Amino acid sequence: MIVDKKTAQKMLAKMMLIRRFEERAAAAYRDGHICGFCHLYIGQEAVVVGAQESFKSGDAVITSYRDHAHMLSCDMTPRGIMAELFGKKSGYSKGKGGSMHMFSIERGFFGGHGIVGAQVPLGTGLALALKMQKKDNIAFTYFGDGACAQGQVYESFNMANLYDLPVLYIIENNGYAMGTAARRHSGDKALYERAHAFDIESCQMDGMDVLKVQEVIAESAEYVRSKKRPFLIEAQTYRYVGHSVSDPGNYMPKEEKQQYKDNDPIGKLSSYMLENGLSSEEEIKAMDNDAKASAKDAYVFAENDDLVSEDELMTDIMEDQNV
Amino acid sequence: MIVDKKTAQKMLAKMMLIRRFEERAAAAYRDGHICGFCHLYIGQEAVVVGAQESFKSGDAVITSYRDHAHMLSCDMTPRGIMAELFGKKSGYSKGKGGSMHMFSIERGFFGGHGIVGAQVPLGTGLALALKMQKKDNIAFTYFGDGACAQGQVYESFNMANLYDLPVLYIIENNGYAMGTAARRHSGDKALYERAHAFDIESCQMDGMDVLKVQEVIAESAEYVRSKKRPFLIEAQTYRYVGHSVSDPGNYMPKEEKQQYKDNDPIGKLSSYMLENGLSSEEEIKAMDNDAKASAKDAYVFAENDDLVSEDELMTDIMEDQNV
Amino acid sequence: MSKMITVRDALNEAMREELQLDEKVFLIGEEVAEYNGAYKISKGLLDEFGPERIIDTPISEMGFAGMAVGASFLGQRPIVEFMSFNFSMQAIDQVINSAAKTRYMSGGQIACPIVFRGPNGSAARVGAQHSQCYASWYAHCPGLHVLAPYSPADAKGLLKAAIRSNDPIIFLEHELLYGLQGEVHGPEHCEPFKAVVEKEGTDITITAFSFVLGKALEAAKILEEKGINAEVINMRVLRPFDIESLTQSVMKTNHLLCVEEGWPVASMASEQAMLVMEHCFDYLDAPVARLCGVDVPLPYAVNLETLSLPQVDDIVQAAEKVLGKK
Amino acid sequence: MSKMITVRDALNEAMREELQLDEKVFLIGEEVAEYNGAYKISKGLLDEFGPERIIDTPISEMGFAGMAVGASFLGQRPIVEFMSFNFSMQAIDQVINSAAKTRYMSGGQIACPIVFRGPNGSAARVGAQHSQCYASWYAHCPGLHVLAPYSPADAKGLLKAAIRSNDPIIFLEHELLYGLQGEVHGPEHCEPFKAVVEKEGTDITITAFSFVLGKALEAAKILEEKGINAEVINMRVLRPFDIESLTQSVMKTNHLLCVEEGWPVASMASEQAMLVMEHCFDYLDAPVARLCGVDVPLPYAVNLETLSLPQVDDIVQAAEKVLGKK
Ligand SMILES: Cc1ncc(C[n+]2csc(CCOP(=O)(O)OP(=O)(O)O)c2C)c(N)n1
Ligand SMILES: Cc1ncc(C[n+]2csc(CCOP(=O)(O)OP(=O)(O)O)c2C)c(N)n1
Ligand SMILES: [Mg+2]
Ligand SMILES: [Mg+2]
Repeated sequence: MIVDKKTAQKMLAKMMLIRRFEERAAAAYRDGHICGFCHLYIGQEAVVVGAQESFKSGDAVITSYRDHAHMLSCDMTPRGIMAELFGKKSGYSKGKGGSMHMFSIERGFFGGHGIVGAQVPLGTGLALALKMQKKDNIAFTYFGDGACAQGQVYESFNMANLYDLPVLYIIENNGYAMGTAARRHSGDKALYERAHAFDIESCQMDGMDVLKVQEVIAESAEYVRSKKRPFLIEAQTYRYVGHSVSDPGNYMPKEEKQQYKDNDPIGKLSSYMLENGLSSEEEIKAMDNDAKASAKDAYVFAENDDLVSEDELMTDIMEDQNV
Repeated sequence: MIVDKKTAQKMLAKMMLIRRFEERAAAAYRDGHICGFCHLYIGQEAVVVGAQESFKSGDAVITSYRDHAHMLSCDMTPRGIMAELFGKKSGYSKGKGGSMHMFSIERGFFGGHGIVGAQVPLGTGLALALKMQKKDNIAFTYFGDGACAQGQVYESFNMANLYDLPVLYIIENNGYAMGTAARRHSGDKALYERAHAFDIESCQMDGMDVLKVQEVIAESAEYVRSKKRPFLIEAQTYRYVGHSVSDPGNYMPKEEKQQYKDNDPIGKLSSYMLENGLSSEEEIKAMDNDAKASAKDAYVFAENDDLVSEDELMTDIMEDQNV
Repeated sequence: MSKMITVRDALNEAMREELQLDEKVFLIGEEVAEYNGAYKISKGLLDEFGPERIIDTPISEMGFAGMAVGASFLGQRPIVEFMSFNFSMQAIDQVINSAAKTRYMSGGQIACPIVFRGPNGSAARVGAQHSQCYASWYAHCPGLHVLAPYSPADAKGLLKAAIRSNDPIIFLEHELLYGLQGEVHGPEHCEPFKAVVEKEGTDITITAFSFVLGKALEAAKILEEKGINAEVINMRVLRPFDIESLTQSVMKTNHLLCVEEGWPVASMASEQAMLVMEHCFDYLDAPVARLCGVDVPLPYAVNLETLSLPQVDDIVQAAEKVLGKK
Repeated sequence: MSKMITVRDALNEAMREELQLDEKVFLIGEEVAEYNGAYKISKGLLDEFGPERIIDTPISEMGFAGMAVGASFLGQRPIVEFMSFNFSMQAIDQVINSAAKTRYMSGGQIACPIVFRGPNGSAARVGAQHSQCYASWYAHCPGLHVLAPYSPADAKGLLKAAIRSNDPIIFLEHELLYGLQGEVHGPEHCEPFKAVVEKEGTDITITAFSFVLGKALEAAKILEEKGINAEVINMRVLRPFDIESLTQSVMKTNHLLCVEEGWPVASMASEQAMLVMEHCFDYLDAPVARLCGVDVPLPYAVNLETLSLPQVDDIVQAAEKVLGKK
């Protein structure tokens, strides 16, 4: 596990940005600026941030509705994301999509999908396109432990194996699908083993330790890129908050939650950096202040942004309105 | 492998009946009496016939569209089945269902389903009902190698494991899904191993040897019945004919087909019985003549049967036409 | 009727009573047991009936819908909760091919006594993938009853009847109605599968179902003030469609406006235009009109969302237009 | 136009030409490659374009439909063959939620240039699970174009236009039309997404699409002998619906009969009744009538199957009834 100062700082800053952004989003929800669903990533930051180090230009990322962090990891702007959460015109989807439906072709982010599991065939298809286009790129396809109960996931594994597709499947096992603990929806066997049934190699990793994540994903992304074969990683992680902003998450035992919090990815990397002289207390504090400032800036921007024009109601449905 | 004379004769007779019935069905198709799809089981007889010995009153059987043999194995009448194939009123569905859609609650046969894979959740549900009704019964759920590419199969496995359902899954791996060889739709790993990913025990068996089948299924049915747990068997078998009557099956290599024919389940059991003094040549010949006679009788019966009355067009849609 | 309760509690009561009455009834779906339902419709049922009858599932819509249908073939009486009917698209092959068609395909031998229920249509700002109305899709298909309750009385009485029916039933609830208050009947009462005239009137018939019925009733009040006496029909039974209630009303008012939350093309509104053609064309004094959800995937932005769905004012204006007053 | 070919060959030619023109186009589905298609629509394409562009899939409709949609997000142009549109029910969540809605949900950023094609509706005696018509379901949903060709010229010209479109397209073929002969245009020609008047007439408009259009044309001949001059419109574009062609004709003939193979409730016929209400009600001399498939899961028995689907005589009689001659 070797990580240079720059990388460590970059990862810490991104994790802080995600954390502060999500906290702001929660506040904006309480303030009535955000409505409907709003799924926060607090506690899981190490997964996407560890992965982002393996992202190369031209790669594709796709995930579920719990997507703000993935967008930030693709360097999409906090302003654009927050404006979308507010349903405003500078949002990534002009306010038409909302929290669960944002995209950025420029940044390689292909959503944001509200139907559990649906992004898995889609991500497999992104990999198919990359293969057809003879690119040296791969498709990062994220999904939850709950999504592992979707049959389309196994249909995808089978095809990724048959067609040798460059897709990196990342299960974000945060222990719960809404209120259902993983063992109640998937039994006792580890999820990563399911890949083997379809001849796909896989492994499990501690998803709370960004340095570990970064290392494991670097290796597996390299495997996918060079071997042109699928690979699956199960990240064991945790969300400190409920499923969506409106869920109090009472089903999560206090001690369990505390265990994970004691293992907080941001705290852990901070300590590591301090211990190894990669940053001072002040630097870390300053980074966090930057994160807070960005999140606040996004909030203010979104608040002041306009609603999309009513003329836009019927645009963007189809390209050929009349052929 | 111990089998008494009576059982051996019963199994041989049933395999012969299936073979002769299917040959008659093919003839009836050529004669224009049967239309649409007609999927024959010729070559695969050992599977259902080996299984029938483990069937107990109150058990449930469900399968795909390749279902004539399964019905015969449930002791549904050749006449009723053939009449349905002809679309006549004495058919099991009064002619409304056709080849792919027949049922007999009395005989424990729950279809006959035309959508590949759909019978797997349905069969899992039969097992759920048997469990809820606290019966000592199990649900035999058959599906093809091609159906293993359906996500709903894995959704079912997962639930059968979670809920401890008494379901015996039987993959009839006849090497092809229509024109697609099993390795082209499912890769190199054996299909039975997929059960393990969902914590279900499983095994593979030679599906051309009825004595072996009978033994393996007896054991696994007993496991399901006593442990109240799912189990999966992959039967390796072969269809000598095309997918449906209209498919010439040119994709099946001659030598491959010949290999299986050399291993024909009827021939094999006949030889065994002769060698072990369980039947004489004449007895076996007579059994085959009986099978031919039954199949012919079914044909003649169906030919002479009436079409269902036109008044029946709008019956059997719903029970409560008006509540 | 006596008690005032919410639609949420009415649904809960209907299930509880039927679970008590018939041990073959069970409830299955995501989060229905330990979480008491994503929208708390099944609150307390796990405690009362235990995990064998109130069953949490993995996120496997096609699988658990098919499993429930299979159980119904053997005489069990499943209630399948889709957390949202949007997710029923994943299971729709099992709903149509396995549930709706099997009685017919078996020549009447196999019954499939099953209820598929859950919120349908829009909620508040949940975006395009969580807001579709499936009324016209399901109503299109023979072999099903399709119900869309509005009030607590509808919800309780129709759900009880649905659970007792030996046919597959699509039971379309609406998230924005769960909190609506109203009176309900006691444990014996089932509602007939018929429409209900919610407000009598003479000038124009307004039909609506589910959430937008409330808007139609509000609109009728405004129209009243404007001297227009609208008859408002709660089209809570979409299949088999209650043609008689529709035609009787149109024969009286000679005008029809169909209000619907879902998209316009090949909708329940379209169907009603055809039914009027078939049954009471000569009674029309003006063409049948529809006011449907706008033909667009539902946008998230508050202004666009509001524009996309039939609002009270839109209904008032549409009614006036039918009557040639605008 | 010059060559006489079958619909089967017309579809094949359309795909071949577009595969040649644009290397982003690929074909994916069950049995499309080595088997040359279950109905031989893709005959020879594997040989010409190789396994990277003509891709056999496992029986994983939801999976491969979703995979194709994903590939289209990155600029590939998939043609997805459903061996039958009945199996599209398994994939319908991906078709509607991922393909049809994404352009809108992304504020116009993500295009989904994809064609879903295959036989739709009845064939000969294939029973209820293999005979459903999905026209009105797909036409209901914004974000899609829905096409239903009849002739080889339709098939070729519309499929080429569909493949070139940057929108998701539902392309409903019909097994019983694959052998139909007719002339087709050369490789440059695309058909516009508009209806076609197949036979001009003055007394009544008969609209139909796909297989039953042939029956409508036959019926028109018989009507001609009876002194009734029917106009027959090939409603090959179901979304966006060609309202202009419909209304122009009805304004001329003042009578409308909608023929459709699918079930009646919330059908394309229902939609046309509503469109007439909206656009040319005053021109009607009689109520719009529909002749649809009977409201029943399609039976296998030959006598019942025949009764279930619109036949030539039924059309003749229905037209006469509209005209008050029966
Ligand atoms: C097909 C489908 N079924 C149900 C839902 C409702 N739902 C949204 S998120 C969710 C839980 C998903 O859990 P998981 O995959 O573990 O992801 P996490 O939320 O933990 O990130 C459910 C049931 C849905 N959106 N789509
Ligand atoms: C969902 C679905 N997709 C496609 C088909 C068309 N189809 C019918 S049978 C079949 C092959 C099935 O192969 P397998 O499961 O191996 O069973 P077998 O025919 O060999 O008994 C296909 C593709 C279908 N009926 N249902
Ligand atoms: Mg989770
Ligand atoms: Mg097979």
